Amino acid sequence: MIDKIVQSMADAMAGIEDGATVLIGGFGAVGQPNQLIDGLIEQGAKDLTIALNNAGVGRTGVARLMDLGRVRKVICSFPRSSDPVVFESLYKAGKLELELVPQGTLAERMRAAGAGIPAFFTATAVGTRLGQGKETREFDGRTYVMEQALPGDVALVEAWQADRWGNLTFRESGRNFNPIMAMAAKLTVVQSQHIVELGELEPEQVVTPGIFVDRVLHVPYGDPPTF
Amino acid sequence: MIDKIVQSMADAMAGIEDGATVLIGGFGAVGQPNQLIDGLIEQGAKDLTIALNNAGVGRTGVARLMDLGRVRKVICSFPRSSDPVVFESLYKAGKLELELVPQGTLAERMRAAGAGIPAFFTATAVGTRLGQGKETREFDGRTYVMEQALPGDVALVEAWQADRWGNLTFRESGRNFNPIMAMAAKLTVVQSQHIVELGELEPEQVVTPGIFVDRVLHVPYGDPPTF
Amino acid sequence: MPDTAVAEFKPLSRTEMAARAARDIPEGWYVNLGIGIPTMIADHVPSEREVIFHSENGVLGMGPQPPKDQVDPWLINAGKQYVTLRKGGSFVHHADSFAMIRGGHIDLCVLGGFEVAENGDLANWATSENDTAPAVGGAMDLAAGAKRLWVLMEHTTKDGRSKVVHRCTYPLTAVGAVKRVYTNLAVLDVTERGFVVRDMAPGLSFEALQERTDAKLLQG
Amino acid sequence: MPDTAVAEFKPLSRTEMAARAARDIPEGWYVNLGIGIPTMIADHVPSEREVIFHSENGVLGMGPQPPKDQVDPWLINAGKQYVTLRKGGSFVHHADSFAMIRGGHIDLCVLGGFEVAENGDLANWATSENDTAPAVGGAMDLAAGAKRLWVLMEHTTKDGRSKVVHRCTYPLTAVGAVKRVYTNLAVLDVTERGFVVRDMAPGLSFEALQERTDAKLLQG
Repeated sequence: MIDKIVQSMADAMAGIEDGATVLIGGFGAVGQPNQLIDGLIEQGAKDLTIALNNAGVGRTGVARLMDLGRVRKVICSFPRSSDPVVFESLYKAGKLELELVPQGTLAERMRAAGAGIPAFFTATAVGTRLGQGKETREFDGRTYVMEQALPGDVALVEAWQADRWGNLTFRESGRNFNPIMAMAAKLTVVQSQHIVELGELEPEQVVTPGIFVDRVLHVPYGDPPTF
Repeated sequence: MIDKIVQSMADAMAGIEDGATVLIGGFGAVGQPNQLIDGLIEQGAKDLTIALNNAGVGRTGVARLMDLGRVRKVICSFPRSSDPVVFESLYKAGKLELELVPQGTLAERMRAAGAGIPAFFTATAVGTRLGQGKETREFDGRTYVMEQALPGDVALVEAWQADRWGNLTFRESGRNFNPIMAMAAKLTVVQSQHIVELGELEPEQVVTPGIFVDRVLHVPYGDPPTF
Repeated sequence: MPDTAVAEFKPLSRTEMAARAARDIPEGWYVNLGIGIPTMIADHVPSEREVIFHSENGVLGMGPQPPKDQVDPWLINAGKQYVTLRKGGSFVHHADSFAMIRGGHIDLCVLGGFEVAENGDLANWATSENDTAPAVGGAMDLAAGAKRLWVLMEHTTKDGRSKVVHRCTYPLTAVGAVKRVYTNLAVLDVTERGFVVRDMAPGLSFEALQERTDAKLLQG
Repeated sequence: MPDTAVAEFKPLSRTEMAARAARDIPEGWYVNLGIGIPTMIADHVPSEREVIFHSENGVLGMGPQPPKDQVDPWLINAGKQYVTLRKGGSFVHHADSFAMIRGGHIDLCVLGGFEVAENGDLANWATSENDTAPAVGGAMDLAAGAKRLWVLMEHTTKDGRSKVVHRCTYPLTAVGAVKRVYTNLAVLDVTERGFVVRDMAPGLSFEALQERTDAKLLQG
């Protein structure tokens, strides 16, 4: 019997190695796998590259991971937040590399990684500082830059419902980066608010099919933090 | 009030021009917009390029459109069928151009068109006759071919449920090419088995949001034909 | 204090700017509103005029902000404010959401700006004064991908420098993308000939507007 | 009639070939089965060994064919046969379905073949004899994209020509993609040194197998 549901955080985090690229879901506090991030802090992997939309708030979660010196590089679209104190001090001190990526390019690069596309062309960032140094090409008279896939070694994902095959649904705007990160990583670890029986999710309503999921941990944490 | 629901086939087909590229949903008989295809036959546009998975069965539907001399070119992955008589005779007679495309590349080229990606790289067809003459490039030691987006002037789509904003759901394997064709075309025309009130579709369960849909015709035809 | 020549003119308030832009949005458009003043535009589109608001984080069909006691913590917009969903709204993931933007399906995007140039260039994400890491978010995708890009911004900086310029001096967000600018002083179309004035604040003369504008203006 | 030297050996039937391949598929794999004999493999995987079958047309978690009076006309596989969906199954659109294939998420694909070469090349979509338009379907995507590609085919053509070859003569489906071949005579692994024999039909000698094979074989 296939059973992707793991019983402990240690099992969920097993095998994440130093130097790994970790994709972390969420947009703001919504759809962010907070318990898995804490689990990664506990687990100890270092020299990480993390790819996510925001670079952490305050001194907890992703900010704490950075504060502990475990992150070498951040790939994100919006390092600013209401309280980006950790990111900014490390960045200013030259202790953190930043790859700033337009949000749509960030999403498409992960979707490409999941879909077997090593590179694609986009009009985003043409003629701007973030397009500098990138190969450009014209199609039908318009200029595009080439962007490469962004695969992860690990994805940390937050879901609303999950079954033992790893089928997932998401809640409202908590969907965001989670499904494409699940596709893009070699090892996809999910924290889910609800565990349901196989067959409970309608086949047309599964958003992320279990083929993209390796481990599911039941974390019924309730509502996301308010800002 | 936004109302994408049209009351007649003539309204559904209005403005489709000679020379148009028409994307036609369906895989086999499932999810195929049969009534819209008949509407297109009636409407009269000619010199068409049609992109779809199969090149028609027997003498009805897409086969009839070709038989009437209205199709200049077929872009598809599988021109064979249980009864491909019309396609084969026109093709042998040199009256029909064929662009044979691997099925996944066909799908991805339409998704790319919908997502603003003019070209992308794929490993499919590398070193084969269908990759010949295409630009190749190495990424991480593997060779890929470059494929270009396949946009449509029109998409003909079959849906299960639709509302007046054009939000769609699909039934089981009737989903197939329909959602990506809806994204890829300038004008997306839908035939839907069911018309529902705005708000009846759960926001998480909409598969094709109305932004990709222009017109919806209510065609409650029942089950697809069996083979 | 304004000089005497224009003592009588009344710049638009932020609310008036948002309302002015809202007037020009027809029913049926799919619209993405940037963070800041542009977000206020939604409040000025009457709900019987169905305009469908999109947010980068996968929300299509956003409604107004909820009363504080009816907040749904799972439903935020790109500015991370709590919002609501209208009947007919739907959720998608980030790649699908940006496919709407980058694939040219969004009829209109309204962004804030640091500078807009007469060639349609937009600078709105980074300034050289900014010594911390710049944040780009979805601005470049929206500017390059939407069918129409409008910018809603003050006409001048706090110290009186024109933001409507001949050429941008700040790092660009997109090249040749802006179609129209709404400021507290005027509505300007970006045309092949440069900025054309479509509307001015009550009491403002073309000359006085030109005086406050770096770019050369054309009368509409 | 077979010559006397191998009079005793018994080639596998199609059902036995499918059953032989099925034995090697472990629980938990995501598997795509090509049209023809490969489709029969599913019937030989016991339902308590959970193997998740994928079909290109957006079906994940396919079950067996339904009884004729319980057909669901909305549910077909890539061969356009009616199928069922297991508990836990789901539907996606064609681009997402091929993302599973092309993104390397399918653990195993089993295809039929015209020729498999010792360098792993596969030819299975077009022959020069074929004068009508060839049809490729998803074969090239599957061959290039799946984590593992196995081929299930007769060892020789009807007129006795080996389909296990030094180099393919028919148009290729994919280059260097095949990992293992199941025929009615043998199971062969494709290795850097060429074909290695893993298993033979009952009563068949290595020499007799080599005699029926174009490519040079290595003993496993």
